[in-house]
Amino acid sequence: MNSVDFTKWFEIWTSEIQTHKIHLSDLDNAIGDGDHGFNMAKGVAAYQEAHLNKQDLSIGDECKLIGMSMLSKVGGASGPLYGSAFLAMAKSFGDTKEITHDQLVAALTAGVESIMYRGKASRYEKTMIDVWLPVIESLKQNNLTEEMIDSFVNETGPLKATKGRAAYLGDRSIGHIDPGSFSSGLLFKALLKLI
Amino acid sequence: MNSVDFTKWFEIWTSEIQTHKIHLSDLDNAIGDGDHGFNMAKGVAAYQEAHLNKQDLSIGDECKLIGMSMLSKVGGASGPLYGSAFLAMAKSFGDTKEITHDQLVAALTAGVESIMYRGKASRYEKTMIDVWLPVIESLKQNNLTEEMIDSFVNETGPLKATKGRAAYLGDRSIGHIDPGSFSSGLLFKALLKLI
Amino acid sequence: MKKILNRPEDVVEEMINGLVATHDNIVHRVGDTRVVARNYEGNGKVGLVSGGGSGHEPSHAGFVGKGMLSAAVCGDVFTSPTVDQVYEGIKAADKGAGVFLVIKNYTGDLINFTMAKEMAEDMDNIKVDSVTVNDDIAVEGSTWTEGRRGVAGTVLVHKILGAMAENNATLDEIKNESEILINEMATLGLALTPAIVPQAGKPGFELADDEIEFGLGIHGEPGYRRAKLHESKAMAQEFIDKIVAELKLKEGEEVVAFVNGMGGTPLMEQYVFMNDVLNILKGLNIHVTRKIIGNKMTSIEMQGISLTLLRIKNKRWVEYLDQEVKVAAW
Amino acid sequence: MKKILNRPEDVVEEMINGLVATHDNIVHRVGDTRVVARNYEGNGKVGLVSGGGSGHEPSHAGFVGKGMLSAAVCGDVFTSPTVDQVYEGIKAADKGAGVFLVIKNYTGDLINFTMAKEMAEDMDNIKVDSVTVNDDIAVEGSTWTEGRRGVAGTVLVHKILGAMAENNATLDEIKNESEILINEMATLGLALTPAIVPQAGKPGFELADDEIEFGLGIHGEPGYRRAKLHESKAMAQEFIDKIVAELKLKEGEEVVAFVNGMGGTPLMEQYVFMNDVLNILKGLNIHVTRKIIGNKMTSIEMQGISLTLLRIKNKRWVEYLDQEVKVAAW
Ligand SMILES: Nc1ncnc2c1ncn2[C@@H]1O[C@H](COP(=O)(O)OP(=O)(O)O)[C@@H](O)[C@H]1O
Ligand SMILES: Nc1ncnc2c1ncn2[C@@H]1O[C@H](COP(=O)(O)OP(=O)(O)O)[C@@H](O)[C@H]1O
Ligand SMILES: [Mg+2]
Ligand SMILES: [Mg+2]
Ligand SMILES: [Mg+2]
Ligand SMILES: [Mg+2]
Repeated sequence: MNSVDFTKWFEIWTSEIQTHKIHLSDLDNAIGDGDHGFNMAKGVAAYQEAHLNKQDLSIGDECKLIGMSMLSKVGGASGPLYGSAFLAMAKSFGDTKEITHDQLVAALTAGVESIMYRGKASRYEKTMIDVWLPVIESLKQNNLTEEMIDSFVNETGPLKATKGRAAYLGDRSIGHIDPGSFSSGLLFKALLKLI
Repeated sequence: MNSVDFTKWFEIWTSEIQTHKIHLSDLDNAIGDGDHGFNMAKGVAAYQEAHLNKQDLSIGDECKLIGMSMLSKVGGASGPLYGSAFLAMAKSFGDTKEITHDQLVAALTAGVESIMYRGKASRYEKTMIDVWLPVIESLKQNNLTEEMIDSFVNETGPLKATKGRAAYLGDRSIGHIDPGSFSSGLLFKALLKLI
Repeated sequence: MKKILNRPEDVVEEMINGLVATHDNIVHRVGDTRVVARNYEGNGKVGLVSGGGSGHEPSHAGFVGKGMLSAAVCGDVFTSPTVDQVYEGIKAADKGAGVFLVIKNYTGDLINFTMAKEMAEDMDNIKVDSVTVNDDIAVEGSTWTEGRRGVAGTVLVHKILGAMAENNATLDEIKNESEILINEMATLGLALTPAIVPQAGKPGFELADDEIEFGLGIHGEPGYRRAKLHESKAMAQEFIDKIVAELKLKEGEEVVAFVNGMGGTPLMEQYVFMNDVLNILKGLNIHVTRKIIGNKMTSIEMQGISLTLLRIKNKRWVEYLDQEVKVAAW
Repeated sequence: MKKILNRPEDVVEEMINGLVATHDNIVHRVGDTRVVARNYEGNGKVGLVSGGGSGHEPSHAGFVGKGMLSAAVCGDVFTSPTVDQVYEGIKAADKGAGVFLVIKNYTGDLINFTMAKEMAEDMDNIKVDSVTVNDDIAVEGSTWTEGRRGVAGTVLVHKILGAMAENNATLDEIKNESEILINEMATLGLALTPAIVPQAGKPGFELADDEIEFGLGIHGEPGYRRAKLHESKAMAQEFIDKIVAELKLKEGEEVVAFVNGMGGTPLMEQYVFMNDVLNILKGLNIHVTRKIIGNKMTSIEMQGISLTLLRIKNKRWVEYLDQEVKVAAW
């Protein structure tokens, strides 16, 4: 993937986030505090604006730009989690304009590790990790499809949350899709369009 | 009128007040603060209770009892106004068990004068005075009827309030019956049953 | 009606008990009366007594203590206290230099406080004087009517006169200053939602989801205009225009700005409103020497706000406002 | 949504501006950051920093000032502040003796505060330590989950640690005391009506006219039980039963009782509730050494209340609570 496609990835994702803003907040309303859509929209808007003045960024710098936007504009849990994931990816990619499939997998792995480190969470706790990990798994096996991503997102529904704000609901969190998983699903479905 | 009938007067009135409690407050809601029914009910309940332990009171003492009940239990505007009216009547009647029509008129006149002194109000300001004054007038002429009392009460409707809480509404007070006039109407209709 | 209550008829009793138990280092209840008096003696100083209907918490009992009120008399919800209760308040506040009553301009308060004043003068030889606060310019006053209502500005009167009393001003001095003071202030309020008197169990008026009422009284008395909900800036502008005109405030003059929450309006909104007020006054070149904010003269759970401006005619008023107090709610 | 606002997206900016303008004798805004810092320098003392989402006013900026917080970082409504804003707060609070962070136990707050701490340590060599307040026993905690939420008890932590910092306690001493403190307190809350986040424009949950929710979080997170509205006494009893069991409070022990209003609940109801709380504790022979009341850790306009009990394990906590402060809202 070259840097033009890479930038397109974030372009598609960020516009998808704007489109699904209300839906993301509604999901968060059910088991959290109803701001996930607003949080994410604010972060991606900051990225979109910052992007206007930048041209021909390396893939690493592109990741850094979106990471810093999330980190400095979003707040909440998702801001620093997405932020540190993108920053870890930036570090993993480095100053390049073309990446291989393996580099992509390695960077995403660094990203999810950063999320897990910051969020002190692992799989099946009903967080975005439940999308990142299986997506990376499937990417490795080169068989990721949109349907799979949707099912990873939907599979957070039956889980009982043990991390994040939804964890305070205990059993009452069961039956609702995790909002951060939904926004991560959008991220990977956008990626799928370009690889 | 003897003291038994006299006591009956207050008995009827106080039970009428209880019956019309909500209506009185509703009237007050429209142009005041919605408590006239509760205020009056509280006062007459205190009188009814105080009355249980008293027997064979003189007419003056009966007036004093109800006056003190209103004064010490009601608060608001109506409490001290009714209170001081009944106390003035008590003074006018003195320690007697039988009163003439003239004595009744004189006492009511002392009562309304006390209301006017305390409330610094005169006729046509949309207060209870607009019932007391014409009632006393008609009593003097010996032609008071229930219909007349009702019409005195209703005639407060078109007036613009210039005293009491309703005065703060200015023109918006027009078209609503004055709650204190309604409770005074009940007082005089109860009286009519006994003279 | 959704309230944290036991029996509605017990609300004032239980509230007073909760209040004096919470602030037992500052106040106490006088016997089984409805009077909350301060623990601080203040011997030889003028006693300051206020009160009125309950439902305006922290007014008035929250302002009882050293440097402010000597006693507050708590009526039923939105109902003036009775004559004998006010009389008890006056007796509790008398420490030998007379008692000064701060009355809000409502018929009920006026009659009950005046009759109590007469009782204390006649029966106990206590020197009593009073001021009638009428800061609400929503209602036009004239000598032929009730005049204007007393609302949030009363809190500033308590603070300034309370400091004077603490500094050993005489009854006459307090009376004179009070008359100057009340002529230099004006208040306007608005409501977004009504208040519910516990015993009534339903709101005294209704407002549609997008409606507000300008000029509403602190007991839910109707105001001067219904309007669609609009921006904070525009509401602040409307209030300031009217208040500036009423007080004939001129460029370069100094004021105290007091934004008062009606009970259900969160501080978030009060600060946003204050921000607009200060910006507009700055534009008019009117200097805001002191800013006061918070739920001080409330209307139970009503959502709404009021703005009081006080022209600083006497520089000492600022010192009086700044003077230390020991009360629950200043 | 009925609020006194301009554009919903500007609410935090305008609120902060209104707040620092109102209390300009106590606090200021640090540049164009979301940090409200105190004017008092406190050189050589540990700086105390708190913060979190906005919408809890007067928390946290209302507690900034001498004797309490050095700085408060204001996030968007109900959203933890960002890493760089917390970092600015730490820098503003550092007066040479290190900075102590009071974090409420929410994933977002924890991550942002922790990352900011690392930044300040790495880039500026500031010694930073922290405590994570988790007083809300509505949600069961276990080491495998998020544990319990931080709610109103945080205000007591601010007051006690703030007094310690003012009295020149070291960072380690504050850290040690903080860990003891948070283990001695427990809070439960309930809501009658929801809060509306301005940008969302609609409530996060619905409650029927006669329904309340027990154990609700300060951001409207669902609680442990829905119930029909019942008497204040019964609600107080339910809270006290649970808190007493959790803290294993025994006869003769001393506590601080803190009744906190959620923003839309008038003081009238808070006092009624406090009255019930004190009566029940008296019956249990648990001594209430200090009582604290008011809207301190709110949830915008939510109607509701919370009760915090703090066992007085260290007598000095009472002195710390009593110690003079210069803040807007204590
Ligand atoms: N500890 C955690 N580890 C990983 N992801 C988490 C964690 N906590 C929360 N999340 C993710 O963040 C999402 C919530 O984000 P958001 O609503 O923006 O923040 P907040 O919960 O602070 O309001 C959740 O749906 C979940 O996917
Ligand atoms: N100045 C006055 N003179 C005579 N009657 C008055 C005056 N002010 C009020 N009233 C009477 O009192 C009634 C209101 O009583 P109430 O509602 O119990 O007291 P409040 O107005 O204090 O709530 C009015 O309807 C009116 O008849
Ligand atoms: Mg959220
Ligand atoms: Mg009335
Ligand atoms: Mg009344
Ligand atoms: Mg959030």
